[in-house]
Amino acid sequence: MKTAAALLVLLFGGLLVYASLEFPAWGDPMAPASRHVSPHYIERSLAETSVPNIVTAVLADYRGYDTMFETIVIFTAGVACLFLLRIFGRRSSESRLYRHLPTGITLRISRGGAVPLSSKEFERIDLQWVPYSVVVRTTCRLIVPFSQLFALYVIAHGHHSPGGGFQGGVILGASIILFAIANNLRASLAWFSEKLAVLLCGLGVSIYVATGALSFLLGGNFLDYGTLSKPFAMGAVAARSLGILMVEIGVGITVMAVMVHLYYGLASAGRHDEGL
Amino acid sequence: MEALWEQILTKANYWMTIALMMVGLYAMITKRNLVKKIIGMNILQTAVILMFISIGAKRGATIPILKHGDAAAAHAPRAVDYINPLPHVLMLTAIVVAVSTLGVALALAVKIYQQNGTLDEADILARQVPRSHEGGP
Amino acid sequence: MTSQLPAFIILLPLTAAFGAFFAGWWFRKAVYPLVVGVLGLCVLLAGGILHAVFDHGSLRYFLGGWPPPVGIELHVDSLGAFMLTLVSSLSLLAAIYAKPSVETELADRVALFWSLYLLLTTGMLGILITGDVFNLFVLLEVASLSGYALVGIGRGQALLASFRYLIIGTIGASFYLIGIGYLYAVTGSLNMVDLGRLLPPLYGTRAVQAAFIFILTGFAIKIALFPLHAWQPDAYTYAPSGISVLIASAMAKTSLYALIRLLFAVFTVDFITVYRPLFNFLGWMAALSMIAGSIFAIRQRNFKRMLAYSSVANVGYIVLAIALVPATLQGLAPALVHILNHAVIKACMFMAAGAFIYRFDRWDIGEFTGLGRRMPWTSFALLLAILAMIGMPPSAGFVTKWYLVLAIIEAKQYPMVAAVFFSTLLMIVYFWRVVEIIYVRPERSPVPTAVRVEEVPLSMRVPCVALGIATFAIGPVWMAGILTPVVTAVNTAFGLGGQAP
Amino acid sequence: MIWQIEFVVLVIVLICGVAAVTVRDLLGAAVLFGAYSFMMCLLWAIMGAVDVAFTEASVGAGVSTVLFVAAVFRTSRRTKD
Amino acid sequence: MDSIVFYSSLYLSLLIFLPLYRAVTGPTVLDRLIGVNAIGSKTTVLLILIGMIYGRVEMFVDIALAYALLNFLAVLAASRYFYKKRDLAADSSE
Amino acid sequence: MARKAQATWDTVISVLNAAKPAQSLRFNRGHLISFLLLLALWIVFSGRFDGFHLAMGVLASALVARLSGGLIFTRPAPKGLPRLWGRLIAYLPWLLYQIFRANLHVLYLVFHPRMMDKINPKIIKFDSRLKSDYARTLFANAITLTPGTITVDVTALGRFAVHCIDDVSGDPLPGQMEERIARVFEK
Amino acid sequence: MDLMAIVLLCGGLFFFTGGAIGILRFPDFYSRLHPAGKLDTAGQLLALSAVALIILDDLSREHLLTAAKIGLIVVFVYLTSPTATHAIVDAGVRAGLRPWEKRPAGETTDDDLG
Amino acid sequence: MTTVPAAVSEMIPSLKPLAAALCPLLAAPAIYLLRRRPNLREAATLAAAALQFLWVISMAPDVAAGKLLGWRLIDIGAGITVGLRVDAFGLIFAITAAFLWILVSLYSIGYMRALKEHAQTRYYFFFALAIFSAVCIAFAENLVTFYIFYEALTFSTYWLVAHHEDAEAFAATRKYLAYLLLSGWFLFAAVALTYSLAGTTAFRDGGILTTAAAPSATLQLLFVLFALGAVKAAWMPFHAWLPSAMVAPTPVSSLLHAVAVVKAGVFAFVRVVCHVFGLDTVAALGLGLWLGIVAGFTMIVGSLYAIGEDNLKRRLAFSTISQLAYILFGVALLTPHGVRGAMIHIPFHGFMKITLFLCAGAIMVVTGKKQISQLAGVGRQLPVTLTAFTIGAVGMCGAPPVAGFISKWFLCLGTIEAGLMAFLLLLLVSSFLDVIYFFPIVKTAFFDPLPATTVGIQGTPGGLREFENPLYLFMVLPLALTAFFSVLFCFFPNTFFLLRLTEVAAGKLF
Repeated sequence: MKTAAALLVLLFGGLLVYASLEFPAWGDPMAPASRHVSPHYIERSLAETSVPNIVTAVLADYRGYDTMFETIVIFTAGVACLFLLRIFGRRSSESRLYRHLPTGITLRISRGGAVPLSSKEFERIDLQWVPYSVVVRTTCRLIVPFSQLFALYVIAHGHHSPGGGFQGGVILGASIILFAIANNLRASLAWFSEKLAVLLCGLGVSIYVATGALSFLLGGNFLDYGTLSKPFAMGAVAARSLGILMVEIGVGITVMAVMVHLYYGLASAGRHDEGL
Repeated sequence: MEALWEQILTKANYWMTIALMMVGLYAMITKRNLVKKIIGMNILQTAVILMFISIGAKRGATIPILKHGDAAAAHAPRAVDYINPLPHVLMLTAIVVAVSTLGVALALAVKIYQQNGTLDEADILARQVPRSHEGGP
Repeated sequence: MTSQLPAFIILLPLTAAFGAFFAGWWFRKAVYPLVVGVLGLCVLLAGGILHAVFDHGSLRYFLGGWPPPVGIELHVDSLGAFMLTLVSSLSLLAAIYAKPSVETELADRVALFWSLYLLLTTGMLGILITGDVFNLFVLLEVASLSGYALVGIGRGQALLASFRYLIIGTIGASFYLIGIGYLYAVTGSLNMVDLGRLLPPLYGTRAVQAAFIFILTGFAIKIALFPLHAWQPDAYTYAPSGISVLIASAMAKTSLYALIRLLFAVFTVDFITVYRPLFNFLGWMAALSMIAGSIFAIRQRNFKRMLAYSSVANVGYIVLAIALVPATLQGLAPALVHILNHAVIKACMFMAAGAFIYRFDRWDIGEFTGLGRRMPWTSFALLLAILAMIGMPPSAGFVTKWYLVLAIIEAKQYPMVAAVFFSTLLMIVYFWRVVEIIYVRPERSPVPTAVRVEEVPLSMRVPCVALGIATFAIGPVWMAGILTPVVTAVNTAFGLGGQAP
Repeated sequence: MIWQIEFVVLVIVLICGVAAVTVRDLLGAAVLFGAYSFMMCLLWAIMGAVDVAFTEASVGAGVSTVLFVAAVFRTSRRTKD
Repeated sequence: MDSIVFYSSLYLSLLIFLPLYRAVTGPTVLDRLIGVNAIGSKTTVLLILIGMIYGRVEMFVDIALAYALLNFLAVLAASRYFYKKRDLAADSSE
Repeated sequence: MARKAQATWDTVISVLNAAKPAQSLRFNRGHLISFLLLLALWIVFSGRFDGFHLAMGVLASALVARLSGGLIFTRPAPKGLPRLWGRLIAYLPWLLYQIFRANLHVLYLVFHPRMMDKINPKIIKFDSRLKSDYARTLFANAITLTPGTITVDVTALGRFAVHCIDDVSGDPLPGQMEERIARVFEK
Repeated sequence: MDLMAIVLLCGGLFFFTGGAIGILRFPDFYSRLHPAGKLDTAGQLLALSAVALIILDDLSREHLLTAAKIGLIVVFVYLTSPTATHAIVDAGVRAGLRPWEKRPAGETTDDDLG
Repeated sequence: MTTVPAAVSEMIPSLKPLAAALCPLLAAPAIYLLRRRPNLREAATLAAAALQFLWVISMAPDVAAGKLLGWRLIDIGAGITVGLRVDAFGLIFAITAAFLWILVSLYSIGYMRALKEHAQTRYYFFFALAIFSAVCIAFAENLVTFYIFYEALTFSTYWLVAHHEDAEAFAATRKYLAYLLLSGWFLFAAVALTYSLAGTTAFRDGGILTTAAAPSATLQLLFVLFALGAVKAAWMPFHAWLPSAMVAPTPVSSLLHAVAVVKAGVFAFVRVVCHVFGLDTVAALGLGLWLGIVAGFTMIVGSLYAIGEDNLKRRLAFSTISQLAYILFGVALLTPHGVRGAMIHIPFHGFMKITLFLCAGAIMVVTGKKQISQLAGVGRQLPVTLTAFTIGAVGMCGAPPVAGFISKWFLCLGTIEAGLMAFLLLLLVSSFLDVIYFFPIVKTAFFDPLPATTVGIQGTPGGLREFENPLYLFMVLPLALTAFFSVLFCFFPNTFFLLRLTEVAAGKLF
């Protein structure tokens, strides 16, 4: 088995080597890949979309269709994770644990027992609940808003600097995951609920598709942001830039929601009770 | 000999890429642990991405974000000055696809562990055999 | 309006997927009507596209208004339009069929199921009309990912099956991506038409050869050609019934379509003529696949697994037909014929298998006794499909054999006739066993005095029987030449059919 | 100009990759895979693919590792290979 | 100045091998974690230095920041594992 | 170890303040301060001062302030924040000095040929009188950054466990550092 | 200015070297955290300041902002690095890893350079 | 053959063949719908049979005048159609099948009800389908159509062979399917190869393949493929399926395995030799001799097998194998009389052999005896049946007052025409062997004393039991009729235009 696999892999590598021997040398500016389509992007993107970051321009406009489906791949992953992992309806365990917030005392409520008086004062915790060190938690309290702002900045400035909806979305998601790790999954769920995540999952993609479909209504082809110039009263080039921004926001929302969702699902094995 | 060295040096990227691809593929095929397979899968995917980025590399060029400012606005950007952006775009998409696949794969692995209590493919198959005789799927 | 059709047929199921997803959380009852309605509309749109393609030639749609090498285009040629109709119809039928089993087995995640189902359909439809090689990869992943999830929710070892499907599928996709990378490295383009134009001077280069091999291998994994089929039987066996139907009939065919498209639109037939031995090798692999698939199928007791192995064999038929293309005047006709026929036949069979499981939880062929009386409609449909599969005239399978054998004889590859022959023979062996048990074997367990008819719900029965009848109806349809214009158009589009052997 | 750095990083990447698939502990593998992604990100930054590097930094190094750890947490660290 | 930056970054990249040794050999996961964390801190600087070499620091700063953030996240996640599962022994079989 | 005490479920004692963000919809001072802070941060990030980007900055800051402003200030922000920051900044140089010393110390250890003789790791414990989370965090991080010591654990009651690399490192704790931090926060 | 930057850069590299060697040399996980947590952080501080200085050589609004961003990174690092160190050490304690002690009393992790 | 009018090559469009073919096809659903009303069900069968025969026979005058009637169903394109066309040779087969269907249906009523068989609806249903396939085979315009219905025949008879649903039946059906589907595949390959060589598959009097079309090795290979495809003709050594298939109910054995299925096989042979290759081509390729040798071998060896067989139906099956070889033999001679003999032997053998089978079935139903050795004295119990049996047996041997004489006569003429005296000798030896295995049966039945222990129907020994129960009448009447016809054909060979049709058919060939 192993030797067969090794042979197979060697064959594969051999084929790759065979083909690579005739490749243009690394970094050759005259390589065909650099001469055929890409000059158009480099030389015209600023004029056509007014986006200095060529990658963003190509990603969201010239090849916007790819990116739309990339977002849909992410969305699919989110739905798939929900579909496969999520255990709907909670089986109430033998006993539930509540922590009294002001004192930090933990109560064990056996099955059938009354829920503590005010749910605001009590926090339901996990069986395996471990108090996180105050240091980490406090640091994360500072870092989470900071990184969220940073993420929004990344989304908003995808035109001018590296980044864009996807990266920003991941960082946004990471900030919520950070919160969940620094505290626990229940606190995180109370803050950023599953339903919200689900809503945002679909919302982001819908924004993307709607932006593209808007150009239908305005008489253009799908994803032709240039047509947005009519309702927004701006030039076609600026309209493209705006379209790219809208699309990036959609991507960011989806990516954030899906990342959070994946984390919730994986860390709790679909039960959404106890996290990492 | 010269030519060989030249081949090796000018295409070091490709050779490393190939090595990585082989590592990833080997892991995917031979490793029995599901998470190991997933890691192998990711290595393979990243290696492919690396290959694409290497294709797009351009000597003497800068990152594909146009310099803005007074001087740059005056003349149109020239293709030789900037790295080919297209592979970057494609690979952004490929990374996203990779992470999505990763998410689904991990979800499956977690589910499999819940069902079988092990992540070892051979063990799972071993316990599947007696079951297949007594009842349907 | 016609010009916007290609975008619509993608957008429709896509938005419906979001719709189903949202509706699952807030308005559950709307999900199923939405799905069926949208898929029905898709079928209509596909018909419209087919019509438009035959009226005006292939449709090209520039997304974002960017002309092709720069932007992405949708390119619907006659083959694509034909496949669109096929896939959307199968998707609709499978959706109708899947309803009862989904509602009983996956009660708490119905909406998610349908959402993924629509995403799968979207991915497949997208593959059929895209004109960009990288876009094809992305769409392939959309379809695959939703496919993995849908397979994984099945019973038994579905999860492991899905996992293997995922791993091997990812290898396939990565191979394809490597192939694209090589093509891109030597041409700098990703558009299919553009590549077809740029490639001819580069045929001798190693990168193109390697690209060809990688793309071929990648798709061989996706379509489960013999040595690379390891993921397929488990995935087909354990997937939920509706999904087995869709994946086995439509998904495999979509990958085949993509392979055909890449071979003949990107590499073009000239490349193939240059590398004829490679194609002969492919033909031998296909022959191996036909025979090995059938031999494996004989050993199975699980009906769905048997069907899965039978698919391996049947894919061999199609690949053989593709491999023969450069040598015959018929061009893609045999491949096309079998793509349609096998899709219909296999869909019907998986539907019947699913019905047996749904009603009686019987999956072992040995336990099928008495089903012919208990489930007369479903069994009848299965019987028709089996007869069609083993090529009883005038069914669909007969037409396949006819075209295929003619092509083989024309190509003078007589050993292939023996391979086809042997494979069909094995097919008879394992399929006839089923007929015998269903219809003529007496029921083993306490013999019922009056056999109660216990059919599956109407929504499962109707698609199954419809497809069963279709397996026989398609034969005359092919023979009457109703679909000949499609074949001719496809051959013309790819510049095939003109080469003398 | 900076191919020397690139070469060094390539070697590191390779080491990380091999280590990630050979180490007999899934958590360790996840951590090493994180390192692999870090190095990949660096490599792409060196090649001028800033957007890709950014994505890899956020996805590969961050979220992927977390997802791996979460999955390993919910399953088992033990592995036979 | 450019050459100084270049050689510094080359030196830094070579320096990565040391924590890499720790990350690869272990012996415990936490040792690996330390190694990876150290690699991460070097890489942050390295990214900025590469930005210097390209002359476009402003583009690389964002990456470095995101990098630092996510490195922190990864380390936290991995260490959080041991809060709930105390099976450090699992990897002594190594 | 301190862990044992924590492991018993019946009396889990931990940080008193919940990490839950404020749930009130009212826009309070904490939010406003967060917003302004974040806006300032945005400007540093963005580096663009045209209307469009600034508007986006305002939007983004408002969003984040609304969403997670409650994380920075769990209750309406305490009065006298500017003064607190002033003291904090005044404290930093001293901290930096300490950090520098710490680094030199560790460097000395690292390069010392007979390192093993020099070091003598041990864990010491002491109680701190600091009360607020920020103060304790700052103290703990400061300990971690300063000579030869790493905070291992901080309990809810303010008991610090510190790992010291050698004999001398742990001696000055809590000592002067706690004094200074207490002066920053608790006036 | 340049000279200062170079000095800072070299200092940063020196600290980094120390950190890297320390990680290798120290006997156990707890003591390894000392160089990892402190020296690397200091190295980052110095090296990043050096870069900021080099940028500020050519003083413009953009460069000022970039320098400010680098400052932000430094601040960020100084927030996270000790926290990360703390998290790791905490994890070690909870996982039951016993610190290396000078008196050889049943250590298990004493297998490194020394 | 001066009496034959000038060949009318043009096909006259006519719906008659279609109508004739549709009778059983439409009867099938009717049978299924009437499954709860057995009387009506069987009435439907009979009605369809009668109607079909009328349609078929109504075409005879036209065809006998040398016309071709036909109807194209669909065009596959590139020169391939699925269509029906009636020529003289096809009509001979069709008349035989259609007429015998009436009688066998009658017989089935008695047989099935007497034995209280299960699944009678299925039986009638697939019987109708089998007849439909057989008639379509007879009327097939080209090889593709032929092949389509050839396969359909296999599948529809499958259910009849598997009727008993026991282990023996399944073993038999597996063998049956294995042989026939396999051969179907060879036929398919042969059809495809023919198409690619000749560009058409339509049957034509002079043949569609010429020696110029392909190397003679290819053509010989093609002929071998066709021969393998016609395993339905049960030529040795590919005959084993036929005796096994005798597990089917007797009416099935009688009609299908004496008439429809096996005759479809030999029909295929004749078609291939006469209308695909053409006699000239076959002669040029030297295939006639080989075919003759195979046929002669089958004749002799089949008879020898029959001698050793004790089971009555199986002995009849081997007899069938041997007799079918006569037809092949006749074709192999490639002479006018040989071919005519072959063609006329198809209906004549059908009538005679069906008589024998029906008798065997009747004996089994009435006395429960299946082995020849048990038949002692049965002739006295069932005089009519055994008389009919004797007539059939005499015909098989080729003795004068029965139809077999006519065909044998033609065959002998053919051998003389061809100048192959060895073959003449072969024929005579074979006839002698026929006598050897048929005579003992007649002797045992009539002249051996009834064993004392024998218990007749309803416990009463001896006597003319066959008229006691009205159900038996359903059985006796058809076999009496077929016996009668067998004799009639000897004196009036042109009944149902049969002789005339062979004349027309052969006339066009030479």
